[in-house]
Amino acid sequence: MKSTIKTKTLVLAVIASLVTLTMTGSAANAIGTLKQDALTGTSATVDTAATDAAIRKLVNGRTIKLGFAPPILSEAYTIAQQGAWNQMKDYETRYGVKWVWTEEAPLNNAHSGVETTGFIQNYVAKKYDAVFVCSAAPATVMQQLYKQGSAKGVEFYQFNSTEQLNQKSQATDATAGLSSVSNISYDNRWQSGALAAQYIADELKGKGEIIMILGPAGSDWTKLREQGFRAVVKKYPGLKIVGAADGGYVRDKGLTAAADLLTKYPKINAIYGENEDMALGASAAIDAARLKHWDGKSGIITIGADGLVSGMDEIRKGNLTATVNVGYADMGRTMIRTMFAHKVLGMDVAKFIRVPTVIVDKTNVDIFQSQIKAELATKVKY
Amino acid sequence: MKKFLSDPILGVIILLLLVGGVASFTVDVFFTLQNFTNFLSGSYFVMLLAMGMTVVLISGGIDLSIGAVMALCAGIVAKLALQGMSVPLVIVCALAVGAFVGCLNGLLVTVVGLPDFIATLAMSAFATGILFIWTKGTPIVGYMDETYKQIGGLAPIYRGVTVPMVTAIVIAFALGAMLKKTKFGVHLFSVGSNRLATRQSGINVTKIRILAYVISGVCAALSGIIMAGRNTTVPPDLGGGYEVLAIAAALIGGASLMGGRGRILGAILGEVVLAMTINIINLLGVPSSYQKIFIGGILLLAVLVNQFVISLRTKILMRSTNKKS
Amino acid sequence: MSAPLAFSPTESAPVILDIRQISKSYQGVAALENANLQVRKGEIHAVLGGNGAGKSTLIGILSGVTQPDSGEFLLEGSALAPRNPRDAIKSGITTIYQELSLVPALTTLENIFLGRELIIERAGMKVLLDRKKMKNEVIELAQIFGISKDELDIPISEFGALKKKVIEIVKALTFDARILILDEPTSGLEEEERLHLFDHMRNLRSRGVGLIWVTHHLDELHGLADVATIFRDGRTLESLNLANSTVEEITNLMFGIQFNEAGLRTKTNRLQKDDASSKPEVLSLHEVSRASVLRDISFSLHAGEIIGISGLAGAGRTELARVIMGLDNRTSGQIFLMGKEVKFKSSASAYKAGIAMLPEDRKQLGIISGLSVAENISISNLQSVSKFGFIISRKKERELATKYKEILSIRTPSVNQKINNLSGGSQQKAIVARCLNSNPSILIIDEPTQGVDVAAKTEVHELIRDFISKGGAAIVIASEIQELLELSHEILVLRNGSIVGRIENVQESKEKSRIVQIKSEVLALSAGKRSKNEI
Amino acid sequence: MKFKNFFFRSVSITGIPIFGLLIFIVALFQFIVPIFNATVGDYITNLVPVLLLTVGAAIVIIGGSIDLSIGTVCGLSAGITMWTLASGLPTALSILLGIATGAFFGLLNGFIITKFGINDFIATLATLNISGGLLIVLSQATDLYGAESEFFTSLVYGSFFGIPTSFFIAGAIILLMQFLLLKTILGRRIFAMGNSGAAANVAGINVRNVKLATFVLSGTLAGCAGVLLAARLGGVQAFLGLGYEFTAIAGAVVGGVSLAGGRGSAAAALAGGLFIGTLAQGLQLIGVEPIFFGIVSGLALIIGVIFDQKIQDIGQLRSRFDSRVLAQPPRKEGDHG
Repeated sequence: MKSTIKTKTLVLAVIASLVTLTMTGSAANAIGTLKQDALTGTSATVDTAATDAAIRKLVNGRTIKLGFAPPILSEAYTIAQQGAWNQMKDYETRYGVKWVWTEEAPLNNAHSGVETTGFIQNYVAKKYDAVFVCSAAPATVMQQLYKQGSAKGVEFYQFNSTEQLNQKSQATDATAGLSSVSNISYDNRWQSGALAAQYIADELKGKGEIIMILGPAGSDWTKLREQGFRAVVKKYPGLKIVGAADGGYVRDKGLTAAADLLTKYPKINAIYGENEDMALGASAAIDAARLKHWDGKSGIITIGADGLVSGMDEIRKGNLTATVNVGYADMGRTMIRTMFAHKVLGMDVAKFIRVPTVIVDKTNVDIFQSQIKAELATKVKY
Repeated sequence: MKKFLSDPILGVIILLLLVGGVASFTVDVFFTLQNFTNFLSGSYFVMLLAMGMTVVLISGGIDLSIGAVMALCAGIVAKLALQGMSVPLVIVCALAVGAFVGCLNGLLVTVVGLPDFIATLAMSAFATGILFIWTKGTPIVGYMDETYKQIGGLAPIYRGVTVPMVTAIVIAFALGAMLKKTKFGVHLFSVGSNRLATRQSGINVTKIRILAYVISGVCAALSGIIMAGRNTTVPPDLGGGYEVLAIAAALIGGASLMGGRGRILGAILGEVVLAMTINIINLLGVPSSYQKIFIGGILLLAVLVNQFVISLRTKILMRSTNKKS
Repeated sequence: MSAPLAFSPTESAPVILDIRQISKSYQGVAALENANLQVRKGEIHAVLGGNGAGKSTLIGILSGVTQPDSGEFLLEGSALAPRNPRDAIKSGITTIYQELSLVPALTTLENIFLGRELIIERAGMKVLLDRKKMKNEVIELAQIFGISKDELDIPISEFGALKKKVIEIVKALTFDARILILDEPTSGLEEEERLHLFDHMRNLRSRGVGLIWVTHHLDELHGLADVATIFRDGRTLESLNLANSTVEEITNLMFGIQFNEAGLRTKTNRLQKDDASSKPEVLSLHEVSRASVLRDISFSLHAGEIIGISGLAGAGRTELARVIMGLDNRTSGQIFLMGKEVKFKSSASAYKAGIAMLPEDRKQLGIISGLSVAENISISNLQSVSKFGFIISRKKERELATKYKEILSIRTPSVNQKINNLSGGSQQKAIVARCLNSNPSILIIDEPTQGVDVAAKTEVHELIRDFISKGGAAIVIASEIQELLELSHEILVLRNGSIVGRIENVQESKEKSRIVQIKSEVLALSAGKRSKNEI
Repeated sequence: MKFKNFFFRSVSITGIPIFGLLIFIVALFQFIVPIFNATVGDYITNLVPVLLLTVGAAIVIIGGSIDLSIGTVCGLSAGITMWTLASGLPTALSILLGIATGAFFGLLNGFIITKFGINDFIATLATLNISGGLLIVLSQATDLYGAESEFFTSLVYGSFFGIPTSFFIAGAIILLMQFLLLKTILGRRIFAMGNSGAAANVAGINVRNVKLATFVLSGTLAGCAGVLLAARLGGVQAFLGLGYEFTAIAGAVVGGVSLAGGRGSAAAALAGGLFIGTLAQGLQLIGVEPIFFGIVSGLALIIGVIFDQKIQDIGQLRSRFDSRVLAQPPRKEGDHG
């Protein structure tokens, strides 16, 4: 009796530290490939055998039904899903958790995202334990649904969503109106847009002309990344945003938009694409205009955001100068960890968990690409 | 004079001059070779779609599947290229698939007798579905090499000449000649204009209609091959919305949903107008939130100009006949 | 009729088409029962019979549109079973259908050669059209029918209904068919064009072509057709040599009832001229013009009066009707209705003002094909069958339709029947009913009896006279001068959009000589050879 | 025999066959996934706006035209309603404004098309872009959420005897449209116009006005759909409604509304819309992977329409008295002149 309480507290202690790790996002965590995952206990210092046994006892072979509802099927979400699966696999082997995983995604107009509401209602009807949601639908709508769902005992975890909850009350209390257990994401302003701008500023020594290829007007992601980007650019009187165009988050439109802007401003020093696809389109436009890519001293900097395998390849080739890696695999893992900590171990988790993001360029591409590749290499599937 | 006035593409020509004229005054760099090659290079693959669509429209049908078919064929190119198949073979396969889907459309519309709208809408759902199953949502990457760069027009084959450009021109002449100078062309118009009469004059209407869809399927395939090269990756949602763009281009170019009307040159110019509009928006730096409104306005302008030309024509014709008597 | 009596000794000629015991029935209803028919080489074989007698079914079978249940037919000794029109044409049986089967989008030339275009061989490839050769082949024939060289390159859609008909006939004549089926070829044709056609039919006959000629115009038969086969209720009655058989005999056979020629013709006398001008003026036009189609049209119409409009194709007859109805707007001039000037924005306001129109092209502009007979009748005046002014009462509608069904003897199993299932005559009567139901003071009737059998024709004429005798006024447009003579008090002749002649007191002219005189006068005026009575 | 005839007559009524098919798949899904019935309330609530759009589309199609703008117009109406509501206008007024927005765009479409006689497809494609664009601008300019109005949310989330309010509202509107199409003078004129515009024109129908009316009706319905959508979502996003037009048109056509014009009814459109919506819902519950969804739904669409057509043909052939019809070549769907 006593011992069990002891082990429990011990376990809690361990996990608490880990979850805080996750939330603050240490390097170790960021490079969370299979072997280095802390919860799986291959730590040199701590022996977690006892913990594992205790958790296994607590789990007691139960099945947890998880729903996964991204706004659209795309590489980013596939990586996130794989990360989640890998984490689930770990837990299965260590604690004997059994999993049911169902993905629901609309095949079109990801930007209105109303379809997701239907998916969620179905997860609730099917009495799932927890659902991971990312939707472009009005935040108020989603929060409403989470409230109704939670009342029926389903836990909701938002991922990769903006922190704008579109609630008046949020002005006074940041987390007010968040009806999901937690919001596992990153700050699109300061962890994405701003980083990109900062990188450009540093490379260009604070002097130069920039054009922006934006996502579809009206999307929250677009809005926020642009905010962050502009905010940093303001700090450098030498930097100037000369033009902007809509690239609709797709490569071809990005190419066309960049090509148009390049004819008008052939002298620019940097292109910011709000996602990697558009940035790569822009990079193609640079080639087409027979202009020079950035070589560290001269040429045009092209920077995107996402952190996809394809993007990193282009960084190696020098077609893409840099990208903001938001660590989708890590996001996936964190989703599972957080859910497990809260749902199974009954821990309290932060309302806003920010996964670490990082600028990836030639200098550090190996680290992060190998990480993603490792995650994708596991043939784990649920 | 009469002939020129009755030509359906007169309207789009005027529109082109109108838009282009305004642009060249407002934007300094607009009227440069560089800029034109730019926005044209971005529109060749839509031109191909629009040409195929025009053929179907002339035959009295409509093909909502071409966007998805384009994406599907791009996917095929990517997948086969990854498996190391030689370029010509890849292209042949893509074209075959395009033709096949077109044929399927034709059969559904003629033999099964489904409304063309529904049949092709369903077909586009199929094509997209297949692409999704292949890609599982993750774009197909890593098939690009110099050849595909050239196919996509990212690298010229000689000076400013690119593969998409050549393809578009060749197809334009081929289809144009087909419509004007061949038996099949006449029969296409005939089927679109009065199906029963055409059947009565002993023409195999079903065959003609199916062929129309096959042609648009092949055009979609061509455009898909180019797209694969141009886009350098093939995401599952590649084709979204291009069919509507193609229809718009064709209609601006003087085609009619009632069938029996349409010009290949018209379709091309129609697409040029649309591409030009986006180009101008970007050059003017119109906030992207206003783009859609802008495009809507241009579409309206397009049809209004067309209408104006028609009324003008009838007026002039009337006068000329009045003078005669 | 002006056709010279030219007989060829056809009895001796060999049979090229031999139809044996052909039967066809739909859902148990027999449309054709053991039909027999022999067409000899170089024979004009008239096929007669009321609507629904089985003529169209026979044509359908011969032209490969439908297949017979039993029986067979031999073309020059060899049995034939065309699966589709293509087969039929290939094997030498060509059909000119009653309704226009031209393609609006194509040019005259393309239409004429549709389905059998001439191809140039270029570099071993046979793909390119040989327009020059096609032109050369057809131009002579075309010019006989008044189609100019450049008209060959103009899309059909630019021509009026009559011109289209001519083009279609030219098209048919360019086929080298062994059997040519003409289904109501003269319907809506000008007197002159009619004669042209007849000449061409003779010419075809002398070339040894067998012609099957389906017609309602019994008066055209004599002097042209050699043999006539009469259909009734799907059966073929005996074929008779027209050299020795009268119109009466034929009509009796067709309808199994007594029709005397007077019954067909001389009803006109019931109308007296004097009651026209004494009555008030209901409609008058003052120098009404529409750019390029109508010029300075002025006339006035009195209650109880019928004005007939004659003229060649494109003379502006239908255009005049459309302008009065407000379907096309006029460029100048005024229209007065009951003395008040009117400017109709659409035909709706014309109907409200009490003008109704019976259009020329029944299939395209007359019937609303998807709707039932009842719905077709009520459509122009839905108020008449409505509750609270906006809800339609099916009951009222049915009663109304049944009423007209009785009065006009519209032949249909039920007024809820879709109108396109009715015979041409009944359709026409239904449209008349539609017009009457809008209780108009003026009727505008364009080609009242196009494609309608003799019995129906007289009935339609009756309806019009009836309407007049009740104080209405009417404008009748017709290509058959005969019809105008039977109906109208006054005939206006149009040419190139202006009135070139007026013939008054038409009704007083009973004796044949006068009638013939009027005919030739009208012909001359409309052809523009002579400009007597010019205003 | 009597029953047989009755059967063939009834299946020849537009919408009946697809309604039968609908009942069949409902039973099927209920059998496969027992919780299906529990979800009906939810998914139909989500479907209601699309159903209204479907009926609107049907009206225009019956009149012989097509309206592509309904989707985005619906979105814009939702936006306007939200905006006015959030900026403190009385609920009733902002609802009216939302509906008025739809009506206005309908009027605009109708005006452009009838006044200048330009192609409906491209005209409405233009207004699709314009209305969609306006919503984007609106969503950029102001926050489209945070309206506190009990009455407004009760439009959707309220309920009488356990049935959501929106059902009653939509039901009433659709019923009204059904009545308008089948029982009123305007409805009759719409059918006549759809069957043969030229003939209707000669027969004394002011075709221009009737066409205008059809577009105003579909616009207004899009407005109502927008209001309900806003009430359901409680917040409006750019791109809302984009793509609904195709769902709506497809629904109408599956229901048996002929794109050639002159055939169909509001009820038929409703059946078609429900069929497509139910199908999607069922497939989701069964757990069809999203990547297979496109294929399955495409297949279902085709089967649905074929089923509708074939059974109607049979019904019509059997319940016809006049044999002459059969001599005429069968008229295929989608035959434009």
